[in-house]
Amino acid sequence: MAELLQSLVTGLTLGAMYAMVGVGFVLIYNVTGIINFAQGEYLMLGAMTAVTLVAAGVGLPLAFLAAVGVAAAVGGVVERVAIRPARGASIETLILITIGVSITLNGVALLVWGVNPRRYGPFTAGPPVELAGAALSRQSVWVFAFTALVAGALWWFLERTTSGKAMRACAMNPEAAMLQGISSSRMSLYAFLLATGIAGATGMVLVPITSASYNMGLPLALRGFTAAVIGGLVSPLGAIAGGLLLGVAEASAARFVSSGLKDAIAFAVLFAVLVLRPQGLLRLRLASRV
Amino acid sequence: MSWPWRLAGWALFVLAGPALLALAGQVPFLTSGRLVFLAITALAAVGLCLIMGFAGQVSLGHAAFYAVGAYASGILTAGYGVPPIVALLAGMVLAGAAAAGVARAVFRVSGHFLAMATLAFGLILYYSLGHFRTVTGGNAGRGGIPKLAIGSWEATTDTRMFLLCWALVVLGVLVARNVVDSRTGRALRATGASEVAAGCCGVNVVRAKVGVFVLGALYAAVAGSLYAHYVTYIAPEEFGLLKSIQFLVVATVGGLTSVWGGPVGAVVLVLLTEASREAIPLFVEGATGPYELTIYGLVLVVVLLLFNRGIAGGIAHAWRARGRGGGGDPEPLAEDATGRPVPREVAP
Amino acid sequence: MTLLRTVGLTKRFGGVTAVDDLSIELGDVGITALIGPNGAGKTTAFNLLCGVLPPSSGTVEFRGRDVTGQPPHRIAVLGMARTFQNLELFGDMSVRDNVMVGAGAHLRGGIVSAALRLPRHRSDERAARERSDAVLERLGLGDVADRPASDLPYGLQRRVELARALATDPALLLLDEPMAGLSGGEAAEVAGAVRAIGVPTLIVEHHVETVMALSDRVLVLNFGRLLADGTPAEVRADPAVVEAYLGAEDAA
Amino acid sequence: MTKTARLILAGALLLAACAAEGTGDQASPTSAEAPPATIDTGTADAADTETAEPTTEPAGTTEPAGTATDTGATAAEGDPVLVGVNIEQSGPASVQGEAYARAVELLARQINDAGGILGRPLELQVVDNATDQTEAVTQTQRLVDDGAVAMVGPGTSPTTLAAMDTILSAGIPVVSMGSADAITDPPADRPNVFKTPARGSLMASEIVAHMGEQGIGRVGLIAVNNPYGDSGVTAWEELAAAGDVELVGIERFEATDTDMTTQLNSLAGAGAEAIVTWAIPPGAPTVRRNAVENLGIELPMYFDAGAGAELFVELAGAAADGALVIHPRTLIWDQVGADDPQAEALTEFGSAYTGEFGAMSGFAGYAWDALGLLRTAIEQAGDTEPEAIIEAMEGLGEYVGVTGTYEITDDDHQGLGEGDLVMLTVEGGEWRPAE
Repeated sequence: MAELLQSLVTGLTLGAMYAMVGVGFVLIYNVTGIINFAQGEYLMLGAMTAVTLVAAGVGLPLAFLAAVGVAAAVGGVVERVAIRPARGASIETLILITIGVSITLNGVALLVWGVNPRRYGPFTAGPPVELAGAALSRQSVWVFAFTALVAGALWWFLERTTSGKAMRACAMNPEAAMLQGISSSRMSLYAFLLATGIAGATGMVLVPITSASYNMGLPLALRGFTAAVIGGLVSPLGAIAGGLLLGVAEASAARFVSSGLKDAIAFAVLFAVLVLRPQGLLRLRLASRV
Repeated sequence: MSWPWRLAGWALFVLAGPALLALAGQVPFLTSGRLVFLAITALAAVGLCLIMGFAGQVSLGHAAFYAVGAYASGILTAGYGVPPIVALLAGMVLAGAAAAGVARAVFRVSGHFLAMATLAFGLILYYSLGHFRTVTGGNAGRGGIPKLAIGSWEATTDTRMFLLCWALVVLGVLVARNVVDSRTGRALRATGASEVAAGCCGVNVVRAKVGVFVLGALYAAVAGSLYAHYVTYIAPEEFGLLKSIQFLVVATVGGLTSVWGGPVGAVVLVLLTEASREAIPLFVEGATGPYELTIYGLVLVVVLLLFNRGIAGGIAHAWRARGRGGGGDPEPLAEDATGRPVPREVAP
Repeated sequence: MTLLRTVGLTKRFGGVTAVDDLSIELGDVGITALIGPNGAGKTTAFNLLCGVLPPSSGTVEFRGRDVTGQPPHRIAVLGMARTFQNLELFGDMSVRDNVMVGAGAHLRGGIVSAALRLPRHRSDERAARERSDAVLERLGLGDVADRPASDLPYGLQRRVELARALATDPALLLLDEPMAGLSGGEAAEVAGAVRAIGVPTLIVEHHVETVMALSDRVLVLNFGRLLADGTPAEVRADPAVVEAYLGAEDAA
Repeated sequence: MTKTARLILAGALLLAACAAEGTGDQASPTSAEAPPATIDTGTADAADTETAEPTTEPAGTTEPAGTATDTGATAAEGDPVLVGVNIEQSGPASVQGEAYARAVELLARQINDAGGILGRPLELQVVDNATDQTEAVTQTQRLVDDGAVAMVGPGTSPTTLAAMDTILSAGIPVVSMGSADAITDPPADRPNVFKTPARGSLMASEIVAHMGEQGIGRVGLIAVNNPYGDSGVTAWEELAAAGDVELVGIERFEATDTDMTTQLNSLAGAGAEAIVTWAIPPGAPTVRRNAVENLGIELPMYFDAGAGAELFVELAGAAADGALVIHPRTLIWDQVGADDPQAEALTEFGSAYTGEFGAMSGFAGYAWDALGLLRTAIEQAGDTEPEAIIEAMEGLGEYVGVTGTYEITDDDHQGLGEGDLVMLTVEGGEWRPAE
């Protein structure tokens, strides 16, 4: 029982990470129609920025803001310089451009920060929290809190603010949105800023768990994307649910099938979802389309 | 285009191989081994161009079929003493069967989803290669693979291997041209323009797409087999996501809608990245790996922004525009649904 | 002999029944017109016949075979060809290539014979090309065979669609408003061509007078249901038709 | 001369291709018949004669003659001795690659300051294989084409094994930093290949010996899911098959994974008395952290040498304390007694490396020894001919390196044995010999 619970706790922690990355995919995909392969690199930028600042003695809150700022700034510039000019290009060209951006950011990070992974400790020190025999690290609690915060903030932004509603309108029907005077170009920029900013913040929060290194982005991006697809690729809340499900599936596969095959199983889930239910496994009522 | 032009184009293409070989060793980075890999990559990329440019299916899992070819060759020759050429054919059969299965499952979805389904397939195979050690040698890989031999002729030297690979590239482009210029090719272009109308004209859309997907996978399988026999050692890391992306980059930069996209993309990318690799240290002292990575990424983005038809596609387009402007081109090039040209021959 | 038979053919979209319990039978001669007011379900009926849409219920039998729910390409190979109300040409391909797609319908040679240029492929290509050129000549399109289809004027594009359908060597031709958007002279040309072809034809048309002159038999559809079935004269005299359709038109 | 030969050859090839009829796709096989052998000889000739040509100025060259003439009492003169360094400066193994690059460049500078090799300046050509098997092959070939008389690297097993065919046909002495035994075994099939890291089997049996002293018999293994981890799994499976140890479970994780609690739970649940981790950072420190901080597992935890160095301590933080790592003495270079036979070598390496780069790296020593071995062999051979260097390598006797004392023979191209590795532990963030 305790072991099962431990797998669940582990899975949920992983899942919360995947969920946060998945949210970024959904935001950008809905507004621009692009699968942003570079999504993981913004997470890396946030993590590396934070780790550098913390090592230089900057406090965690300031490091958090800087992580968000750097990631979003780079995201905005990339959108204007590389994504916007290619608007209307074919799917494969757009995919490749984001891959090219990903490779470039990787190389720049390698130049700036070198190869060694770095890390800072948990936000709050102390022994793991005990949950009916299962251990939950303190940083995992922070990650859950952060996930909940982002989910809530996104809901509020998309449902309650003018900009958020405009973004949703743009996602649902770009032509109609344009007639309403909503600029799709501006919305695309906003979506990139929002998604990359969230990625930067996520990276900062994850450092105590994952460490920060120049090549941390791609594996997380792949799983974040899987989470988004399981959630139907249309709603941020769906992506969060998808991420949690994927994390639990991965941890269970490692525990009960084979830890050497867990990733094959995770991607088999993705394959099955894509082929059998491309609209996503989860079609939650609460998961309103962005 | 009239036949002398066409013939000249092919002659130029065929001669490009020996010409590159003559340059090997003259240009600092152009080793004979790099040329072999260039040809192998080009061959796989021709297959990817067929899948993406003509069947309209984005594939991020091309390396999976490359892996099937390589492992079939590696396991059969090193493990069971099967002659390389038989193993190569076995690899093609296996890859074809796998591709048919994947295609049937995957063609229910389209666009990004299809790309991700092929990506997932590639990753599943990649992790499986590492896991099932008794069959594949696991992550540590499998060595002792013999050099490619056809009868008593053995590809023992790089020169022989490259010429063989280049011959296969030429043959591959020829076959691709034949398919594009056939009922299947017309059917696929028609499907791109109007799937409903194509169906009502008797085009079995699914079969045509599956057929081309399988054909494209065969190219990758042959390329994988060549790789295994050339390097004589295979390990999963060679066949992961990065390889699929590399094929995609080569095919896209070369031009997806042109059968020439594979070789053009491979040559251009190798020359460009290697030349820039040579050039960077002239400006930044001690510059190595990280700079190359950055430059590669930037080159990729810039090329894609500048030539969104790919290089071969762009040349063909320019040639066609010239022909139209002069009114001297009696047989206009066909275009596929998205308005990208489908050249039957490349401008010399 | 019966060429086409439908029994209780029905198609619902959500709460709307576009085609309602349609049972018709066509012999293998002559020209049959399918008429009805806008939204009567004519195009939907066409789509059900040639497999573009699966029916909600009911069956379609073509040349003695049950083809209900079969994909369009299989029905096309059996010998049903169609044109579209809004042109569905392969615009960037040449006129000849458009027609050759149709001409390829009955060829069996696949990707392998094409890839290797086997003799099979050569003879196939030759056959398809000869048939295409014959059809193009017959419809007066020989001069424009090498031009991209989208470059042609509208009237010629209509004719290319007809040529493409004919190239499949159909046993039954479904024409969805073939005269829409044509001038009087062009419409008359098309009508003449259809007459001359001699293939059994089911035609949806808006120009009621043209249809009456052209057809051997007229089916009238209203709100998805078959309202009348008979010779042009009989239909014209049918009070229900006059009220539902002709009358409305007259009033307008 | 070679250039003209090649131009003529190119012309011949073109003619051969032109002579073939039709569209020409049959041309290439025809032309493949005659010329190939000549091209290869041409390249080999170039390798020997073109070393001095300024046009082959390679990427990442450490300054060759300059420093030597400035400072050296015995100024190095004549053609430089070109040694290729084929390492992983980017890609998954870049952590190792960086340490390798630092070590060889540092040693090369020292060698040149001391008068070079054979009185000639040592020139390093450092190339990046990006941890990519294809690149490993082409970069090896490139170094050979540019005239390298020997090669250091590649730095991992897959890159080395992929380049093996090229290495064997090139025939120049190569010292790899890869871990797999297949790199040097059997030496009869690998006449010119050597490697500096200890065999996986040696590390595993040293760990088992340590366990025996503690009365531990049941072991759980957790290994990274890559070639490095596979080499550990193989070594432990062999030990278990021989009855030296009981394996209660083997768990794997991906190199990029960030949470191994599930695997650790499985092993602890299976009744392991100790947990052995076979991985490099960041995986290895994450395992330690998960066990200590997340799960509170108090079993002894052993790590192989790959866990290495400051990254382990940095990434595992306080949890690093108490971890047991089987390792060469490089990590405790400043703690060995003066009577230790390695003392001098370790001090020289340790002070130079930490003086230049701050912290010690567990990987750096392998590259340092690789270049050191080659330098000594070349000096002994008195020649840069491949056969002479290889013969000298096999006849070095006891070579005291920083990784251990190598005894390379024609039967053993690795050369480390019992006593070269020590069990280390972390105390307050510092490396100490374990009890």
